[in-house]
Amino acid sequence: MKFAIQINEGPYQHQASDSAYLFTKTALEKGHEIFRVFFYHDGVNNGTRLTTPPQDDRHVVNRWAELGEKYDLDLVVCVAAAQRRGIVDDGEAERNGKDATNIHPRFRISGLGQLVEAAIQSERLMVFGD
Amino acid sequence: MKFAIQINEGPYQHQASDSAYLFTKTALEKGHEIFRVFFYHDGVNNGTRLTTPPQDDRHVVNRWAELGEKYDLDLVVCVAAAQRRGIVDDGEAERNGKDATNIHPRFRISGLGQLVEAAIQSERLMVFGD
Amino acid sequence: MSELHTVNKSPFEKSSFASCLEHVLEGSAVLLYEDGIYAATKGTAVEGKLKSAQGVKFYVLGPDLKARGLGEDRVIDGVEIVDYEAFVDLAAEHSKVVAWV
Amino acid sequence: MSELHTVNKSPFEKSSFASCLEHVLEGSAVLLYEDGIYAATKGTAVEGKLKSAQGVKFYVLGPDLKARGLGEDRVIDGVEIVDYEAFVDLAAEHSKVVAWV
Amino acid sequence: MSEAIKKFLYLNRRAPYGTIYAWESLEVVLIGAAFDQDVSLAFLDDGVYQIVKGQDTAAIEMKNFSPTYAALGDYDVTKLYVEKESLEERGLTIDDLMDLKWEDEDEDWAEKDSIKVVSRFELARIMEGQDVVFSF
Amino acid sequence: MSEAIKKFLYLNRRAPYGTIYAWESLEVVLIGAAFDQDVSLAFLDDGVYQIVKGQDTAAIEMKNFSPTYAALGDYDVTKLYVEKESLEERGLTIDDLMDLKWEDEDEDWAEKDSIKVVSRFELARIMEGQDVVFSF
Repeated sequence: MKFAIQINEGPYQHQASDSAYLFTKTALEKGHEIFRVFFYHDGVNNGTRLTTPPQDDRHVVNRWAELGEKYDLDLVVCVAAAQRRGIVDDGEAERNGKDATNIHPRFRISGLGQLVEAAIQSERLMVFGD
Repeated sequence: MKFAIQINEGPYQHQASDSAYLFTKTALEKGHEIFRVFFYHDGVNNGTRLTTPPQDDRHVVNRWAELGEKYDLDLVVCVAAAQRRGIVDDGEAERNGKDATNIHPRFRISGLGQLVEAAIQSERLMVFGD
Repeated sequence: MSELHTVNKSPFEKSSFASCLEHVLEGSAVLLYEDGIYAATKGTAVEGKLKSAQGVKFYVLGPDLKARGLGEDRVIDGVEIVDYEAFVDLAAEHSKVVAWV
Repeated sequence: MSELHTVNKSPFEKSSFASCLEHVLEGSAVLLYEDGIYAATKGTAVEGKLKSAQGVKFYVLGPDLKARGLGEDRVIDGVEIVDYEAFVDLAAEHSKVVAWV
Repeated sequence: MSEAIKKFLYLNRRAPYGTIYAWESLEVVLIGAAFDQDVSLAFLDDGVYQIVKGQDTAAIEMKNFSPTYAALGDYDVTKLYVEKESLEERGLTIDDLMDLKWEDEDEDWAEKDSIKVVSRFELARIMEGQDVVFSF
Repeated sequence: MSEAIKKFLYLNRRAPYGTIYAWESLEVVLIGAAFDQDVSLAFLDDGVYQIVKGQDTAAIEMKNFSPTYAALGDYDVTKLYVEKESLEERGLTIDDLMDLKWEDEDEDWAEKDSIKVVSRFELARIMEGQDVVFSF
């Protein structure tokens, strides 16, 4: 079955990203397809490469990136939500005159249409939030 | 009177930072002293210089920075909370091997002791959260 | 001096307003702001909670009320509508502030 | 096929569990996870809500229960304890998923 | 794409301004309107506060996004279900809500109400009839 | 600094793991212990779930921070007030909580209970007696 995953909260503050990760990983291991993982609202903060959690804790961002690498996942950060919260890639940095980027290379920034398309193309939309 | 301000949530997702800003600005205009503004939990995300909100909306980060400039405020981002969430200054970037920083120059990253000290040194602790 | 308690969440969504009222002592004050302002409005299913709090003075933040389209005429009688200046005064006048976040 | 509803917040802190139950139709299923697992435990002041939901099948996520120190013996009779594999199966088997975030 | 049209429901359960969910949810609705699906919005719980009329955010210095609801009709988003019980619990009536309209192309652009007040049970049935439910 | 000692109360009202507030609050308590203030912790509402014994987070892959509560005694944080009504509403008793102890230097290091179950009214009075209340 084809799933789409929507994540509304950032890493660590809420369990949403953890639950979504475990759901996604389990679904993939069971042979399901993940059409897209869409990071919305504070969920965009899951896509920064600048986090350094304590060594005895999970690394929420890298874990998503590694799962993405293993299964060739489409990890999409919403551009409008990202602009408000300071998640930036090269294109955004150039457009908005920012002197740095913080997006993790395994994620990409794109529009809200990607969420709507994911809901259309997948058979189930799973929402993880606060 | 001497106030300390604690902010537990990031910009835009929750009104906490907005309410704290208006409280702080009003207190200063009324002649009160703000000993420190301490950004904790997701509140650390108020300290990134990479945000670009829509032009017809307020700029939560710059507004704090401008108020800080005008009144010489001590805007402190908690280091432990910042590490988990990817808010980085030059020192943190060096220590944790990060290739970029995103802290706004008007904010500084420091330890949790700064919150405790603020509670001791001020006459009122105001907490804004979810 | 008595305490100032603050509540910023809707009484329909979260239990923080109810919990605050269970811990407020007579002579204390409660300021409702952000989505907490809904607890100060008339004719709701939770109106009785505020009304039955004995000896507690209630304030509601006007700017948050106005933002949400609720006029002053909708505020429960006896609840005082205040602005940010008065919010600062209330925090200064009470012995401490307890945030029911 | 019926719907799967998910609730991830404590019934003591937020109204999402109560609201979910008010909108669940007979024959549907509800999965409780994260802080939502507390709604599935015995002897609480809100236990009656789950018990009185007619014709609704309840599931609770074991990993979240275990994390919070609550043993399987604390779960209300009739609520099925599931793991992440079963969570995925439930999402696939039902016609859609409604998240009461 | 030759996909069948899906029935989309946006579930609005949060008050405006205290959190951004209401606004960013509305942004999805506007973008989603371009995808030609069968779109409905449900306002229940504190979500009914989103469409209360007379919102004025000047004093909290936040953007007032409520005028955007009036534009939904132009985007062919014309089914806004408001739960009766949620209104009543909050001491609100339909007169407290914005007067949201759309023009029916098939009836010589006759102006029609977008808001339909439904009972809790009717809303549960409406939810049951959807293919996808968005929550924010 | 020649400041007078202040009475600090940490208000714990949230369940663990669903959000990080419980854990990051505990981090403040540990750091704050070095400042030699008069520290108390209050567990009420869902906060009582923070100190339920037997927490095992392996299957959700999060860090189990509950053992840290047992270290509080070593930091001279010895006053943990747990609200009776909050326990009862959740079907919990003191036996469901971790057995938290501290050693009393003044009584030949006698082991004493850190947890004290108090009524809602007693807790309200304890809150009243504080100088600073931290909320997370």
